[in-house]
Amino acid sequence: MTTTANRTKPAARASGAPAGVEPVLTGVQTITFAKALTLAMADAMEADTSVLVFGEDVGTLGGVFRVTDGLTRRFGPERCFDTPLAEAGIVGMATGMAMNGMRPVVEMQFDAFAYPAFEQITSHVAKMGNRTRGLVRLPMVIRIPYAGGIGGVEHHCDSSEAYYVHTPGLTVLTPSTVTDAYVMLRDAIASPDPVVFLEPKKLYFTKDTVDLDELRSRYDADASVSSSIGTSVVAREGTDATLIAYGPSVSIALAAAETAATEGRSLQVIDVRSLVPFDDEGVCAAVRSTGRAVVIAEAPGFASMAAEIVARIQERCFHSLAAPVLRVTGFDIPYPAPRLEKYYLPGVDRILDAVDNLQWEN
Amino acid sequence: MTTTANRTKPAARASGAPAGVEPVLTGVQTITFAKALTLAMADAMEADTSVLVFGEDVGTLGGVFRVTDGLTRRFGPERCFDTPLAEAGIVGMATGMAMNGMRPVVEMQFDAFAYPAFEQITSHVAKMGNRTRGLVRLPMVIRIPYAGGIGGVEHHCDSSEAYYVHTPGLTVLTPSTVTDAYVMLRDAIASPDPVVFLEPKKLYFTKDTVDLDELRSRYDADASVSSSIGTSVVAREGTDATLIAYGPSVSIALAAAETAATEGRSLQVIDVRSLVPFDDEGVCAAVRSTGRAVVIAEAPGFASMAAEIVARIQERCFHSLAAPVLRVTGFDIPYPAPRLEKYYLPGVDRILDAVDNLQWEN
Amino acid sequence: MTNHPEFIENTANDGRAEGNLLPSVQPVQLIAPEGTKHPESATAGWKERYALPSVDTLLEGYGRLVMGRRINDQANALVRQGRMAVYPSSFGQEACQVAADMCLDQDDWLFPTYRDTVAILGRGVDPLEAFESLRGDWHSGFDPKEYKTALPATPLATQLLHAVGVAHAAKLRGEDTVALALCGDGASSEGDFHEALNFAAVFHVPVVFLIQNNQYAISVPLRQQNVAQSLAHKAIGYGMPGERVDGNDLAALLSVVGAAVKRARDGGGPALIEAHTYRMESHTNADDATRYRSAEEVASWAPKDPLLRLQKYLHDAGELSADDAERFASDAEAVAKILRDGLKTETSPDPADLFRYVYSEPTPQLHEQSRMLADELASALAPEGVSS
Amino acid sequence: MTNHPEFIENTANDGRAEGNLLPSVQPVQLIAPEGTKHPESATAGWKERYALPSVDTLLEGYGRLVMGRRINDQANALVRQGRMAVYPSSFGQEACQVAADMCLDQDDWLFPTYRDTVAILGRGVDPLEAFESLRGDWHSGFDPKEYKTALPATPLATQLLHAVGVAHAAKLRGEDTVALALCGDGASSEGDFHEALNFAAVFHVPVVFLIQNNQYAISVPLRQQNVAQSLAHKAIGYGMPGERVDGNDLAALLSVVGAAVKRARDGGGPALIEAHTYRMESHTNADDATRYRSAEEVASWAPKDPLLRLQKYLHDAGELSADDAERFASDAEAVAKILRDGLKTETSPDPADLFRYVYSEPTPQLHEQSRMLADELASALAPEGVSS
Ligand SMILES: Cc1ncc(C[n+]2csc(CCOP(=O)(O)OP(=O)(O)O)c2C)c(N)n1
Ligand SMILES: Cc1ncc(C[n+]2csc(CCOP(=O)(O)OP(=O)(O)O)c2C)c(N)n1
Ligand SMILES: [Mg+2]
Ligand SMILES: [Mg+2]
Repeated sequence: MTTTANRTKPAARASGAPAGVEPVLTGVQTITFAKALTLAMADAMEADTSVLVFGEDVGTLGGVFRVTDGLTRRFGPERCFDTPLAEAGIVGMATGMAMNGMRPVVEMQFDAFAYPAFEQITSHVAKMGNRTRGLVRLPMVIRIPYAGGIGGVEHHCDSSEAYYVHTPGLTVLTPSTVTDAYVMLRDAIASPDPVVFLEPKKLYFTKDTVDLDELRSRYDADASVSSSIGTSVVAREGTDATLIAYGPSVSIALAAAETAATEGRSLQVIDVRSLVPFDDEGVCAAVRSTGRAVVIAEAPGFASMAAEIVARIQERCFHSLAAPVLRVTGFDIPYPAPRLEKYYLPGVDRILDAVDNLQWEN
Repeated sequence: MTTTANRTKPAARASGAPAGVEPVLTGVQTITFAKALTLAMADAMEADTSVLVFGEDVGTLGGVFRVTDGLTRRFGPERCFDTPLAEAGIVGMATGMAMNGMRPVVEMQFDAFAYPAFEQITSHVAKMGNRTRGLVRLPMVIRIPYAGGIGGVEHHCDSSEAYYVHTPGLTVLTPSTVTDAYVMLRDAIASPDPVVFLEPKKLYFTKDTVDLDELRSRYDADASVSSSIGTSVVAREGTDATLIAYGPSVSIALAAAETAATEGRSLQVIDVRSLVPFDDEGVCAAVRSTGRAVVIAEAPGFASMAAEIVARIQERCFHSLAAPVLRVTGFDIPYPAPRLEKYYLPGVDRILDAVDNLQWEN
Repeated sequence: MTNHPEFIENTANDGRAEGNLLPSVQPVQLIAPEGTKHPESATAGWKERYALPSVDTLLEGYGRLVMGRRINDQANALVRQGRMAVYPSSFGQEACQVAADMCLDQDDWLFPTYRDTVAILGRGVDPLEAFESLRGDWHSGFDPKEYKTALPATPLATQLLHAVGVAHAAKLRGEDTVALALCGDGASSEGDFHEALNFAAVFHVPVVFLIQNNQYAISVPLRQQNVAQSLAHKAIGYGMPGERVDGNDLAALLSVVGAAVKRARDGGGPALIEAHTYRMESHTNADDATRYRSAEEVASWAPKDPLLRLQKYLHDAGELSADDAERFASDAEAVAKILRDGLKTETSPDPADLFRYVYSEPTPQLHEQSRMLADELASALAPEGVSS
Repeated sequence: MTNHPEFIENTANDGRAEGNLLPSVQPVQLIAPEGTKHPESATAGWKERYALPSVDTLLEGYGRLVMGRRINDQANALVRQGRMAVYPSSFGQEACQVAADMCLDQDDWLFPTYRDTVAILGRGVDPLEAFESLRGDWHSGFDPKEYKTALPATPLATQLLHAVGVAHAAKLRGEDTVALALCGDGASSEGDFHEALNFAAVFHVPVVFLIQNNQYAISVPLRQQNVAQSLAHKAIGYGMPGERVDGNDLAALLSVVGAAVKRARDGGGPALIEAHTYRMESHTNADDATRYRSAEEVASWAPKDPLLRLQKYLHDAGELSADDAERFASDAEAVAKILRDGLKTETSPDPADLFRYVYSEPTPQLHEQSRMLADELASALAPEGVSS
């Protein structure tokens, strides 16, 4: 489907927009994952003037991945702007702004470049609500492009989710579809709590066709809508075993399930998407329904989100399990150089090998 | 046993020491955990002039926990010195020193105050050996007093091990006995790889009687001794179930085993002590011998070291397990204020409750 | 709008355009340690515009110093009696905190550190609320938004960035809020200090950074922390004015900090002020300052005491009436009594609170953990042998 | 030993003791863009001691500029041909890197960034080893210790602290090693920049910090990064001298950087130098600079080109023989050919390397994972249906 049909539709909200501002997209559109994120920010900024976007190169350039493209042109340099090059500065300033009535959405340029902000994130952002007994909540979003699969050089491909999910007080989300990119980022911005929003880099330029009006109507309605936060989704139905994945690994899990189907094995795929809070109920129900599970994640496996999922499942579903819960994760090594990443990344074969190892004979 | 008997013994190595320098302790001595650490550094500095100690308040003051007490007096302000107040600075400078022939041992004053150094630790210290294909190894130790149980205020009681164990390239050690304090710190300093050395604060002033000459002989011998790195120890024998703990939780696990014994249950206690590399063999052998396991750790449980241990055990020992592996960990909340910490810390009762839940009827 | 108007007149004639961002050649002092005004010997090179505050202002300040001293004394006593876990004393440094409070309006924001209890009470915070964290019941006891006073920051220099954010938000909304952030000499070495000053300068936001240079970061003396001529010299590297001031001279502090706050409020942007003072007591009660500094050094600072100095000045000027003195003392005693009585009362923090505030709504996991703890506590209370 | 000897003579008469730490009033320039020496109009206020280097030195420098330009051109071509994943070009900035190399002895250490490939090759690093990381085979290809050249740093400003550590270690051993650390204008905003300068100053170690201010951090122009008069003005806040220099004038760079290196080697401590230059191309091949800067702006920098400037100067002075010019060109072409040929060759990085170097000895876990991958690869190679 092309977008031509909708191009002519008058974009009501864009009337009177300053020169150079693109008309607001409406209706059914084929858009990239990146564009869905842009739209989520734009719509949130439109709806609430306290929403601000800032970070390195997010203004004039529109971000190195163009995720903030057009926001400065549309909302002006006071609402979407570049900062000096200092990540603790960005997160620390955002913290102060959130203390004082704003809803900042900040971008860390790449996963490993959020590390300078670690103290601000861990000791302040995560703790503020708790230490003030809820008197100061920090409605802020820290967007982090993460993970690999793009042939990036070192420090540009870390799967850093474990650091955040282990830190109480942070909500940690990671969408894997174009729709979720929009919905979950809006939910993140709407959340009264700080959200670390992890964007799988390799998905930025994937596309899907979505009905924007329908997506928006969730947020335009005054009734409080149920948030995606804390919920997992069944990305594919299946009965023999459950693949549990999130972010960049969901598409690999789906591909594995597709291949398995041709071999006569029915694999269910769960997209965790909300790492914290974790959907124990949904994930456990899925695993109980099949009795076998493989957890898939790109990050090194040791003391990771995948380890947590394994631990939880075996604690909660022990007697439903026909086999140990296995993991297919990144190795416990630094992310490899571009020409070696293919050996590192969980792939279809490795997942199917793990499925084969789920002790089908026993 | 008191130390009086040895006080008069001539301290050979201290002859000619500058004024104010204490005589070197030898023979059998009752010393604190903190003192064992001091002795380990002093002995390493004596043996190798490239060993340096620096950090905040480690010189004149001897550290806020007095762990470096006397090192500046004995080795001079070029070998043990105070730095400006900047943790990334400390770790970053140590990195450069290690690149250029030194073996720095740096102190972070408290767990949460290592966070400003997170980027240096994660993106450089951990990765240098790998990124240079082993051409540049960083023989450095980052000492971090960690965990709670001392009635400390916020930011002074974090159990931060998960951040380090998840980062490939770091060796992560945590002693729980006076002997291990000495042995493991010497092993850490001797290691060609960077070590994050986690010191349970609440153990600093616990005491034990040790034969220093014997401990030292391990390191004086020219034969290469087997390192404590990568090895766990059986802290108590037992047959009914295995308690797996490390650092500050070992003594609680031992106390729980003691109580359980009076109730007729024989609990084995494993002190992991080397978090990375992890002793799969030792831990799995222990669990297989009892068929039941509880993992105990002070840190929030979510995506933690404890989660990893649970995941590994169920992956490797699934068919030896009579029950799910359970965890007794800190809650998924920021470390509490002093007067609430007793509710947070894993205690004997909570451990025994978990043991009771190991499905003894099934 | 220029970057730095009036604040910078009459600096030493440095012949360079940017020299006006450098601090005065000597720390600004308006009342000498002896309580005398403008000692001839030290005025050279000062910025002319720092005028002595009015007598009323000085009297108010004096009252606040009396209060501050009493708070420090009382808190120390409570620690000795075991009623409080820890207290970082600011005995000897009270003038900086008092000046910070007096130069701010109610709608301005203060960002204190762990050492700034006097400033926090000076903002109107209920004394017992302010002491709740020191007593160990919770991490904080007051509402930062109600008092426009952030919780005292422990991770050093981190709060400076929050001050920039608060000021930036206010500026974007067109409010004329000023944020004043306190930090120590040691904290100036942290990366966050640098990033905060730079962000404040680049976004031209109304923040006043006030360094209480008390010569030590725990045991580390300033010369091992920094070898610049002064900490105020850092300002020029951010394109903002820097100033140094006698931190034990409340009059000078009020004048210098007041000018910076006014300038910030008028759209002049941020400024950096270094106040020279001294921590007369140990870092906290857990510290032993005799390990790293001599009794002589400490004694040499006693005659520079901010409270005695202003007392002498006001007394000599005939402005401190017996009535005023008595009122100040009894006001201070009233607060001390609140602290004594309050900290005598047994409190029992609710363990269920552990799970209540981590998120706006507790997660399912926290609900589960909360229930587990509640069950544990219930069964611990249940009579032996009876389990629910 | 004083903190800052000779380096600081003849600064603008600022009337303040510390003013000698401030940079010259104008960036130091010895050869004007037109290739002429010492333009009368711009010399005022310069530090007199910056003398024009010898003709031999300038000739060597010119040769290195030719080499640097050729490397940039060749690398860009290789990226266009898909032989290399990414190249951060330093076209237009070569003089800074050449000066860094020329001012260091073999035993000194260089700390480059991702943009400093020219400087890395100038240290004698084998061209293919230097390009291994850009090609994506491994994170690095050369031995930092052999060339006393750190791997190019990606996390901004972090390498400045490593430079301090290397220099500190050398100083403790009594060696006279100097470390020179490069960084960009953007990197100066990071906390690590601040901590590195302060550590260097406090420990008084021989480090020269050389900022290549190319006016942009990717798309962010300097004025949104910093509003100080210059980045060199930051030096005074650390108690070290700062200097600014025309970064496209190799003669000035050699003089200023050379003086700082000599001073550091002689025990004078660290210094900060800001070189004004311009990145003529996009940030990397993945960037599109037209999104954030105008063609006019870029064009305005073309006449200031460092290579053409020195060529013109040497030519006009009759010092650039046809022989020399030809030798420089063919030397440069030889390196370009090594790159072309080398990057044409297919390499196949060994997957087992992934596990080999993480620790000195692979952990049991890594052995296990390595075996798993080996098995996987073996079975992928095994004929269909046959499993081992
Ligand atoms: C990031 C960080 N590192 C270390 C500490 C531990 N610490 C607490 S106070 C202190 C000294 C601070 O000195 P200074 O900034 O001069 O303030 P002062 O205590 O003198 O008021 C240190 C090292 C901390 N709180 N935060
Ligand atoms: C800590 C960190 N944050 C962000 C980045 C992403 N990044 C790479 S280069 C760059 C701009 C650097 O600008 P500057 O320091 O001026 O150097 P230049 O590229 O102009 O040579 C950015 C933001 C990074 N590499 N490291
Ligand atoms: Mg101090
Ligand atoms: Mg730049």
